[in-house]
This record gives sequence, structure tokens and C-alpha cells, in this order.
Amino acid sequence: MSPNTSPIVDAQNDLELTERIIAPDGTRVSNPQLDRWIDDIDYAAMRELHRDMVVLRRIDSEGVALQRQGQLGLWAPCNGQEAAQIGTGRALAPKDFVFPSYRETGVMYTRGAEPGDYVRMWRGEESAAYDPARLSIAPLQIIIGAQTLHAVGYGMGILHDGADDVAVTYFGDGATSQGDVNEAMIFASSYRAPVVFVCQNNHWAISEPVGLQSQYPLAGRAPGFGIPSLRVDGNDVLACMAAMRWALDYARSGKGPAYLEAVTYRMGPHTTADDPKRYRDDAELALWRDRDPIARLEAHLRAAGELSDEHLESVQKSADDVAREMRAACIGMQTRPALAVFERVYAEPHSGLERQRDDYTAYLASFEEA
Amino acid sequence: MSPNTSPIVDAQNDLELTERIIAPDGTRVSNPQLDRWIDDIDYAAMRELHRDMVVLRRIDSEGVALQRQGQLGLWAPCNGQEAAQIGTGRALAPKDFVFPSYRETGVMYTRGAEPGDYVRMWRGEESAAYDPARLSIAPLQIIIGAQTLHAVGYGMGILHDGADDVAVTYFGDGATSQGDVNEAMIFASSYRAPVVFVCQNNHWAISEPVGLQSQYPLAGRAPGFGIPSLRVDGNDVLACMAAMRWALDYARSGKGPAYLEAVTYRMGPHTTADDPKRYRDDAELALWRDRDPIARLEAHLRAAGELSDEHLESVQKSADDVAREMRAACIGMQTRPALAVFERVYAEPHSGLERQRDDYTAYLASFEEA
Amino acid sequence: MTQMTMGKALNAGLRQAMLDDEKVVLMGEDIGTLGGVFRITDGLKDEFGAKRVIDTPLAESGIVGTAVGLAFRGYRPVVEIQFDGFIYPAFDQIVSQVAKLHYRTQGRVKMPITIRVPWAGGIGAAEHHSESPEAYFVHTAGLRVIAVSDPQDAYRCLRQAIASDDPVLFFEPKRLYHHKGEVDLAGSLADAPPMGLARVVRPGADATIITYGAMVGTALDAAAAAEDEGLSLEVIDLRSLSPIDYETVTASVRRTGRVVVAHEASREAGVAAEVIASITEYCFEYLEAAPVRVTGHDIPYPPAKLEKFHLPDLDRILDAVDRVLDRPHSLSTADAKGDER
Amino acid sequence: MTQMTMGKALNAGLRQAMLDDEKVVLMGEDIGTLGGVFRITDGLKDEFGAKRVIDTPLAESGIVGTAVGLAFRGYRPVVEIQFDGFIYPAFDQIVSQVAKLHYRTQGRVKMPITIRVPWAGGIGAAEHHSESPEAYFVHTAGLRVIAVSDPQDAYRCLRQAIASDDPVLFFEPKRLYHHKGEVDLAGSLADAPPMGLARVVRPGADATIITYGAMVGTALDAAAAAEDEGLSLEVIDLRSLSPIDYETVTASVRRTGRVVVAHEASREAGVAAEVIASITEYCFEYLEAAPVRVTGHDIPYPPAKLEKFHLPDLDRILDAVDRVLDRPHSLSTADAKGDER
Ligand SMILES: Cc1ncc(C[n+]2csc(CCOP(=O)(O)OP(=O)(O)O)c2C)c(N)n1
Ligand SMILES: Cc1ncc(C[n+]2csc(CCOP(=O)(O)OP(=O)(O)O)c2C)c(N)n1
Ligand SMILES: [Mg+2]
Ligand SMILES: [Mg+2]
Repeated sequence: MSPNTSPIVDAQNDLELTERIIAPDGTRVSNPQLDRWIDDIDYAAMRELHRDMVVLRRIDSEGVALQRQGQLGLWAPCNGQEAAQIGTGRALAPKDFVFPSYRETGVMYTRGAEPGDYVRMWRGEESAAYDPARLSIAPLQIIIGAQTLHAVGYGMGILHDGADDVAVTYFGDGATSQGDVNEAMIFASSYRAPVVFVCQNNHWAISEPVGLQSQYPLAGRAPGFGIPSLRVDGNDVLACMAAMRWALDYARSGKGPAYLEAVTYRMGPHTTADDPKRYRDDAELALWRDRDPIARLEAHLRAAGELSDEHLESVQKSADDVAREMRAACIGMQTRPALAVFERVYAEPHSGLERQRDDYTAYLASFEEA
Repeated sequence: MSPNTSPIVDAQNDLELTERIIAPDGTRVSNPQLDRWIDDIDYAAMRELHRDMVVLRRIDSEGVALQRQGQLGLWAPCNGQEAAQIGTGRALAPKDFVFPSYRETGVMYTRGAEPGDYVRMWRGEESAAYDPARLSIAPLQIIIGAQTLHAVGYGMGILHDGADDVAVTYFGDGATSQGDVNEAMIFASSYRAPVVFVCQNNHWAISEPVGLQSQYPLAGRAPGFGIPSLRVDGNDVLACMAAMRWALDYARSGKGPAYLEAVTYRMGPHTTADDPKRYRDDAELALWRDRDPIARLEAHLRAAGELSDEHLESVQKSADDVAREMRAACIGMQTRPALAVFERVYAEPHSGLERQRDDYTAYLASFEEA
Repeated sequence: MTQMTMGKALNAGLRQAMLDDEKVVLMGEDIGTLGGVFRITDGLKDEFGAKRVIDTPLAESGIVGTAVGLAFRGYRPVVEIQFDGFIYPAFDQIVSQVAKLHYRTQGRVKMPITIRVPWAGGIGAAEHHSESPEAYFVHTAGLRVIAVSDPQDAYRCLRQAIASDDPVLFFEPKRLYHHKGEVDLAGSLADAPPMGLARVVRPGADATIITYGAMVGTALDAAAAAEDEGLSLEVIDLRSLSPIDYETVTASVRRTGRVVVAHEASREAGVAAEVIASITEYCFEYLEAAPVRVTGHDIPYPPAKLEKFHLPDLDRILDAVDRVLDRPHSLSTADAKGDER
Repeated sequence: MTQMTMGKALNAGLRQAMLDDEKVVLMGEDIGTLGGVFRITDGLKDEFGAKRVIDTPLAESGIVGTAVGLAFRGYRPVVEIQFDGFIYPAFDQIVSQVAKLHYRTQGRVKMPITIRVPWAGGIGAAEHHSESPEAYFVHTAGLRVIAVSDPQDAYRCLRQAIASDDPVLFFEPKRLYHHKGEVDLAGSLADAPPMGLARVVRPGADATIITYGAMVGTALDAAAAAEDEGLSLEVIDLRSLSPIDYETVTASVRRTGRVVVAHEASREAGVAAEVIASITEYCFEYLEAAPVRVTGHDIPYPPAKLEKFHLPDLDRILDAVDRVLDRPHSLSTADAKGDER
């Protein structure tokens, strides 16, 4: 008669109840459940994951800078969440299709995003940031939770095709309260669709702590829907990769959906428009700075003597290169002309809209005549 | 990593995994969890519960008959679900407030519904069947699941008032798939609102078997939201009453929401407009006829020598009396006049609607003149 | 040509669309084994299997949201919303996703989703079973909206809606499901007129009645009754509510100069408002009287016993015709008051 | 009178409503500790406590649905929807429950719920943050719809909306949150004009511009510019979209005979269609030219860099004024084509 999960309400202890492979201090711990999923990850591979995370953080800080300089309307930082995004993103197969929210810059990166892809949407040039087919990612989703149902439908299509791709959806801790996310679990479970749900619990939904959405671990919801779940240390890139490989394998092999809760932390503001000082303690932030996902992997590699200063320099250089390209792409963007607003509303002609476009064209032309 | 609940997909075995006090053959079984909640229920009290169920079934069959005779537009039978409705309904305190779906005829009965209340809505006279304040029940709800959120909001109001009432909501197995029902659990859990969720799993949502909504017990969902739950034999009126008393006590004492899944069966069609022969086996129906909630309590009382034929006759007479009153109330109903359609759209004057009403009044008057 | 009910014509249309394109899948509550509460999908699960005729969990947002995902994967989902009043839980997915994804991705993603809605009142149903929500979708850019009124159109337009690369809200008047008519099952889609066109269902000279859905029949009855009084009324079935075929509409209005627009839906910011605003814009100098609306009142749909006082009927249409023809009518005495407003 | 921004006026209105009636509770995402993403509820949680200023889980249907339950219990919930585009998940609860419960229960249950919506575009925001959904609610019987355009009205109408026993959709133009004006904080509600009335914000003789929300400012700018050309334009701020105050509107139209209706929302079946259809009905014989709409296009709201090509501005309003005054305008050459339509 009593809840089968224990209350988790504070950001301080939240990480203790997660699966992990590398402890916050960088030491390796054995995890019978996860270890076997990453036995191919040697130090060289770890260095690549480290590089990914450093580059991602650099992309992110460049996004913040571009916004500050008026080049972007807004930016949603993901610093602190590098391990969750790189670890899960690097576990994907090329044909897997991702349905993200708006904060998955790292997942975009693992899918081969081009420099302009990171900023096109935030600059206000286009509503979608990139070509979904090119990256195998659906457009960024702003309506909280809506994308989770899209992933399930896509997964139903995979089933129908008899293919072995997986549909993956990312969403936040706040999103778990939306009806859509719950319906997504229900549909996925009912059809045993190959879907992996990745909840990045970064402890905050704008100003609302995760305890307002749930006083129990979010991963604890999935089993009640018939979906196996795992609560993983979201600042441990190896654990995230291992858990994601388990989940993808589960879904790919026809068993149905799987669910991950990556427990991590949003170190920055919600977006560049937000002021977290109004609602969260410095002490909490400090605590999580000590759990920085990049520092943790560095500590691990250093302790093993596997991280040289030259290497770090080369990593920093690739990061700076990407940031430079991103800035150049951003600043060089051409805004589409006025009449572009009428394009691609419909795939086939719509007489009402054509009339409006014609009228507006005549209206614009009247200025040129004058 | 694996689901913490076992698959339940067939109506045949579904009842085995429930809590009960009286077995389908009428024998009493001991249930340490439930027994203490009904230790005041002696044979006399059981006879009252039996009477309630018989009267309810009679109300229900009268509803079907009235519909067949063209007196009602539709009727949603609840036969088979008498124990679930009477058992839980009789556990309520007068000031508890109920948010039902459309099939809770038995709950209405336990709240003192008047004869016309059962039919007013189905006859098409009024959208709501009764005065909510008189019965402490919100109007019947047709939008599946919407009422569960209303119950939670009402519960938040109870909390705010510092009162010890409980808000109770009834919904079906199909309803559990709606976003609203899941959001209701989330809000209730977050605020620890005094709400009891009663899911009557009658195995069908029109033509869809419960296995389509969930391959796992519905009661298994609640704990993941931080809500304790109980899966109870919904054809065992004592078990339903005991479980409901536990749940009400839990909610009333400030611990937050509780959840019941009453496993029962819709023996009739979805509504009088439905033809269940198109989608369900006679064998399944036969199986559940053997588990009839009224027959079960009768068997129990008879075995104890506590049910005389005279008593049964008196019960049948009260049932027929209620049915007769219901029929009379139904047939005697006066349809409101045309202009009633404009009444009570708004609580305060609305100039646009007043203009329409005036125009329509003039329009109607033009016939009288002619 | 085959004589059949609108329900059967829709069933035939779905079947043909599934034969034509294997990417067409049907989704909805009770559409599989039961064949839908109106039997529109009757027999299709047996013929095409449960993978293409999908009984869904009871959640409309979930149905439309997963349809979006199927469209991402290249499918053409045809969704059945069980009754008009149950479309609102899916409103967010329809308005923010289905309607916008093509635009948002600059055409890279297509949303060829058809959302079928058994629609509107007049059948003595319980609450939420007689709604006319079409204006919400007409107001939503990115959607097409079709409302059919006879078996032939139902068959053809449904196939066209499914074949369209755009999302279509497809409204089926419930009270016409048993209405019979001739249907040409053999004709090819390529030869058929596009689904966006209106149709003059009865030519006339004195005034134009513009309507759609089940109200087309009511308008025709009104026109027949008026004929006895020597009036010649033109009746136009819009068929497509987005876009609206203003070529057909304005051609008629320019001839008659007098317009009644009728629908069951409530009045404020409804489709009739749109039609009248556009007619006024396009045909101002041809109008000989103010166009008049005959609509449901601005009230929640009333209980079954009162619906006849809400739904426009023959008499209300004729009263409006009298108004646009400046003949004696119910508001004659109220006209002075009208002026004071 | 105090000089303050519209944001502060709304904050003061909420505070006063909470002081006036202890049954008033505020609900929404981030409205407590943060004071709302626009700071409209700033300081209220500190003053009234977390029981009356309720941060809710992230689920709009849940917010409105629980507000309905609170209303059943006798409360007067004031809900904040964080941005216009996030109201759609709550659409079902608003349309099927909030709007209908009073009618459904024959007045036995009241729904004094105010739903505040930071609203519309022009702020360079990301997708779904610049929507103008008001027509959906105007079309929904049972709701009242208010759209404010200055700090004084914002303060007064918000208090009136909260005090009303009917549900009110309350639209607050985001781009005016920092707009300043004089506010009378002391006046009593009893003496104030009812919230359903329109207002002539600028009297004029040659044509009437009817609008609401942030577009009122644009219309005033247009009228000022037109004055330089010797034109006298009347500007009406509707303020209430359900009901619409046709007394004020028709009085003006009967004087000027020429009408432009402007709004940001898209055109088909929008509020302008409603206003023009009604004006045509009430003032047909007074109209000297076809009323003209100036609206957002029928497109999904475009990305920020393109929004200026979507939103009606001073020039588009003046172009429309030229049209209703039969002066040379952008469509002059297209008029013949217009005839062919
Ligand atoms: C339907 C909807 N409601 C509200 C919002 C406003 N909003 C944007 S982000 C956000 C918080 C999301 O929190 P979470 O899901 O935890 O994701 P995170 O931002 O932490 O990555 C809110 C409330 C929205 N975008 N969509
Ligand atoms: C939002 C919504 N969608 C669909 C329906 C149509 N409908 C009415 S009852 C029903 C099945 C409900 O099943 P369940 O929740 O199990 O309750 P039961 O009828 O078995 O008591 C459906 C699909 C509805 N009323 N509301
Ligand atoms: Mg978060
Ligand atoms: Mg059921």
C-alpha cells in the first residue's frame, strides 16, 4: 500500500541514488549492470568523449556570447548537461531518429550538425534549425513534451516497416508533468514501439524545482506503464553511454520502449532571458560545479596518466575552431525576403493564401513605385 | 531494469491478483490488510449492501427499458459493477465530494439521488442530471478523464480551507490513457491533496479491451507518481468498501491522494447504442456472470443462514418501488420552453447574447402573429 | 454509379485510399474490431490487418501526436476522432504541430494527415456529441478544412484529402451518414475536380444561400419552399472551408446581390462571419441588402430536447431570405431598435 | 493617479483583487518565487503566501482543470498561461468545461475563473511565443474575452474580470508590458464603467479604425500620420471581444461610413471578420465603402526576423484607410482582378 519509491526532494542527495561508472572524484567504480555495455570504451575512446564535451561547452558559451552581443534573440545553455547529451548521443546508430526539446545542443553535435545549425533558430531566421533528414533529428521542439508522442508514432512506423531503427526522445524533468509525455509512455507500451525516452532531470524547470513535478524519482514512473527504466548519473558520460546502449538494445531487439532518467544539473540560467539568482541558491550551484561532468572525466583520465597537456591543447583548439565557424556562420546569415513568409505554409496551392500573397506583393510594390 | 509488475492481459485471470474478502463462491477469506476496515459490518449491514445492489440493478434495468421504449435517448448500464459502486459509495462521508464519469448510477444512488436524477440527462432534458450541491456530486462527465483534474482542484481547495473532506473521482480503465488523468495524479501528489482516485476497471472501453490501454495492472501506475494504490476485487462489495475506507482515511488524515483499481466487469453493452457481440466473446461474459457481485453476497449470506426469502421479497419490492418512481418521474418530465436555451450561459449580462435572444424572441413571436 | 449511404461511401473511400497507397494507415478509438461507433471503418481491419487499421488507446492528443510521428516516417495517417466534441484534447497537437510542421521546416517535412470528424448535431445526442468546431480550424493557418454533404462528395473528397500532402480536417455530418445517393466508385482522382471547390447545388436568381454540411439539405428544402412563393433561390455548398472558393461564391453574389449564410456552429467569429466579411470586400457594389447570418446561437450546445431551438431550420432560413429581400420578416418591427444599437 | 507600466498595473490589480476577496488564488508556472517570467506576479507570493500564489506543475490542462475544481469549491482562480502559444494543451478544459459548466448545471455552478494570457507578437520571440489565439475563444460561447491596451484599463479590467462570476480570457499584449501610463489605483470598482465597453481613443470624422491590444497604438500612430494629410480618423479600442460593444462601434460607423478593422491575428474567421459581418448587418445603409481588414497573414507566426512582414503596421493601416476612402492605394491596379475573383 505504500509507494515503492523513496522520496527524493533535494538536489543535494539526488545523485546518490543513481547508477554510475565513474564517481564524482573521477575514480572508477564497478557497476555489474552497466559495465558490460562499455567494455569497448578504452582510454582513446574516452578522450574522444572528453573532446566532445569540451567542444560542446565551447559551442554553448559561444551561443551565450552571441546572444549577449545581440546576434541571437535567445540561447538555451546546456552547460552541466554535457555528459548526459554526449553519452547518450554517441550511443545512437546513424539511422536512429531523435525527437529533441530545445536544449539538446550536444545531441545535435553528435549527429553532425553544421555550425549554422546551432544558431539559425535562435537568431530568428528560421523556425527549424536544420534539415531534419540530414541530421536524423526532428526540429527543436518548444511545446513542452509534444515531441515524445512524435517519437512514439515514428517508432510505430519503424515497427510497421519491420526495421530495427529506434526512435529516441529527449525531454526535461518539467516535461514529465505534461499529459503528452504520459500518453507517449502509454502508446509506446501498448504497441511495444522501439522508443527510448531520455529524461534529462536537470533539477529545474525554469524556476521550479523538480520536487514540484514529483516527489519521487521520475524513472520510477515508467515501470507502472510497463516500461523498464534506469536512473543514471547524468554527469557520468560512461554511465550515460552504457545506459543508453542498454536502452537502445532493448528497444532495437523488439522488446518495446525503455526509459532513462539522467540525473544532472542545469548550471546556467534557463535561457539567456532568465535570472536564476531569483530562485536558486549559490550553494546548490557550487555543489554541482563540484560534480562537473567534464572535470570528472578529466580527473579519471589524468589519474590514469591518459591525459596530456598537449592533448588538452589540441582539444581546446578544436573547440575554438568550431566556435569560430559558428560565429562566422551566425553573423553571415542572410535574412530571407519579405515574401518568404508565404512560402511552404501548404505543400499544395491554397487559393486563400495565394490571394493574400498577391495583395501583399502589390502592397510592397506600391512602395517601389512611389 | 525490468518492469516491477507482471503482465495482465486476459479477463480470465485478472481477478486473481486482487485483494478480496469474499471469494467468488461466497466464502469469506481473511485479508489482514482489509479486514480491519470493515469490522463493524455485521450481517444486517451486509443485507443493506445487498439491498443497495439489488435496487441499483433494478434502476439500471429500468433505464435500459425506458431507453428501449423511446423515453430516453441513451442509457449507460452499470450492471456487473454494483459492488464497486455501492461498496465505495457507501464508504463516503456526506461532505465528501464526488467527481464521476457517466456510469456511476450506483454512486448517485448512495448519495440520495431522486428518481428523476437518474434519467434527466439521458432523456435530453438537461445537460446535468441533478443539483451538484444537493448530492455532493459534480455533474456527470462525458469528456473522458476531465473530471479527475476537477477533483484534484477541489482537493486543493479542501487543503486550503483546512477541512477534512475528501474529493473522490471515478473513472474507467480506458480513461487512464488520457493525459488529464495522469496530470491529475501529478498535481494531487505534488500538493498532497486529499483525493481518492477510483478506477473501475470493467475490462472494456467500448470495444477496446483493457490490454490495449495497459498491459500491466492500472493500479501499478500510481506508486510511480508517489500515490499508494490498491487493486481490489471490484465484485466483492466488502473488499470495495474496506479499500475505500482505507483510501479515504489516508486522504482525510493529510497524507495525500490514494488510488484504487476496482477490477470488475461491464456485463452489458457500453451504452444502449452499442452491440458488444461485435467484439467480445460470449464465453468471457459467461465467466463474469459466474462472478456476479450480487450473487456472491447472496451466497455468502445464505451460507450463513442470514438471508430469508421474505427478506429477498422485501428487497425486490423496494427495487420495484424505486423503478416505478423513476419511470413516473421520467415520463412526467416537462421539456423547457424554447427560450430556455439562452438561460444561464453567463452569470452576468452579455450584450451579444441578449441581442440574439431578443431576435429569436421576435422570430418566435412572428409565428404567433401569423 | 452505385446507390449508397454516405457512411458506406466513406468506407469505400477509405478502402480505395488504402489500396492506392500502402502508406495509408487508419488510427482511432474503436475503429478496428468494432469498425468505429458509426461503422465507417467496418471490415477494414479484416481486410488490411491490425497494422493498418489501428485501435488506439483512449487519448486524442496521443492519437494525433503519434500520427505526426508516423508522418515523419513517411506514412499518411487517417485519424478518426470518435465525436466532434472529443477533438479538443488534440487541439494542441493539431494547431501547434500538424498545422505548423511543414512551414516550420520550410517544406522539408510533410504532414499528410487526414483527421476525420463525425460532426454536428440534429441527432438527439448527449452533451459534447453535437459540436461544430470547424471555425477553430478554418482560423488555423496551415490546415485545410473540408465539410461534405453528400455521398459522392464524401467519397471523392475523402480520397483527395488522404492523397493531399497537406493536413486536412475532414468533417462528416453525422446526421447524413444514412443519407443515400449515387456514387461513382470507378472515376479516377486525376479526372475529379479538386477538393477545394464550392458547388452550386441549386441555381437561382433572387438570392444566394451559402452553406455547407447537413445544412445544405435544409437550404435546398428552403429553396423548394420559396419556389412555391415564386422566389428563385440559389444554394451554394461550400464543401471546402479552407480555402473557400470565392470565385464560385462571388459569381453568384454578383448576380443575386442578396446573401444568406447558414451554419449550425455558433455565430461570433464563425465561418459565416468570414464569408460575409469577404463577400462585402469583394462584392460591395453588387450588394443590394446586408448579408444575413442564420446560425446556431452563441450558447453551448443545448440538451437534445432543445436542440431544435438552436439549429437553423427551414423557417429560420426563409425568415432570413425575407430579410435580404426586404420582405416582411420577424425583425421588421425590431428594425428601429436595430438602428439604435 | 500614478504613473506606472502596464506590467506594474497588472501586478497592482492582482494584489488588490487578492486583498478584496480571500477566495482569489493565483496559479501558474513560475508565478511564485520567480514572480512569473514577466514578473506580473512579482512579490505576491511573499505577501500572500504559497497557498494563494501557487506554482504549479508544468501542465496547462492540469492548471485549468484544477482551477475548475477550485471553482467548484468556491474559489476564484486566476490562472497565468506562461505564453499565448501554451494555452492549447488547456483548450479542452477551457472549451468543454470552463465555458460550459455554468450552462450545463443551469447556473448552479459558477466558474469565476480568469485566464491571463501574455499575448501576441512584435517582441522578436521564438516560435509559439507570439500567438494571437483570441478568436478561438470569441467563437466559444460561455466565455468572456478581454484584450487590454493601456495600464489603466489593464488595472481596472483585470480586477473586473476577477470579480466577474463568469470565466474571462484576459489577453495582455506582451509588447506593452513596459508601456507607461497614468493609473487610478484608488477608484472603486463600483464606479468604474463595466469591462464590456469599447472606447473611442481618438475621435475622427473620415473613417473609423477598429482594433484592440497593442494594435491600438499602431492605429493611433496611423491616425496621427493621416492628420498631416488632412484626414481625420477615429480610433476605437474594442477592449472587450466577447461581448463586442456594438453600440459604440455602430455609432462611429454611422458617422464615418468607412471602416478599417485591424488585428495581429490571422484573417480567416478572425475577430475582424466578426466585426465586419456585424457592421454590415447593423449599418449596411451607412457604409460608403467596403470595410477593409488589416490583419496578420494566414500563416503560422513567422520567425522573428520576418515578423515585421506579418504584423500590420502603420503603413498597412494607412493603405487600408486609402482603400476605404477610395484614394489611390496598393490594390488600385489589382481592382479589376478583384472583380474577376
Ligand atoms: C506547453 C508549454 N508550456 C510552457 C512552456 C514554457 N516553458 C519553456 S521551458 C519550460 C521549463 C521546462 O523545464 P524542463 O522540462 O525541466 O526542461 P529544461 O528547460 O530544464 O531543459 C517552460 C515552463 C512551454 N515551452 N511549453
Ligand atoms: C475525450 C473523449 N474521447 C472519447 C470519448 C468517447 N467514449 C465515450 S466512453 C468511451 C470509453 C470509456 O471507457 P472507460 O474509461 O473504460 O469507461 P467505461 O465506459 O468502461 O465505464 C469512449 C471512448 C469521450 N467520451 N471523451
Ligand atoms: Mg529541467
Ligand atoms: Mg471500461
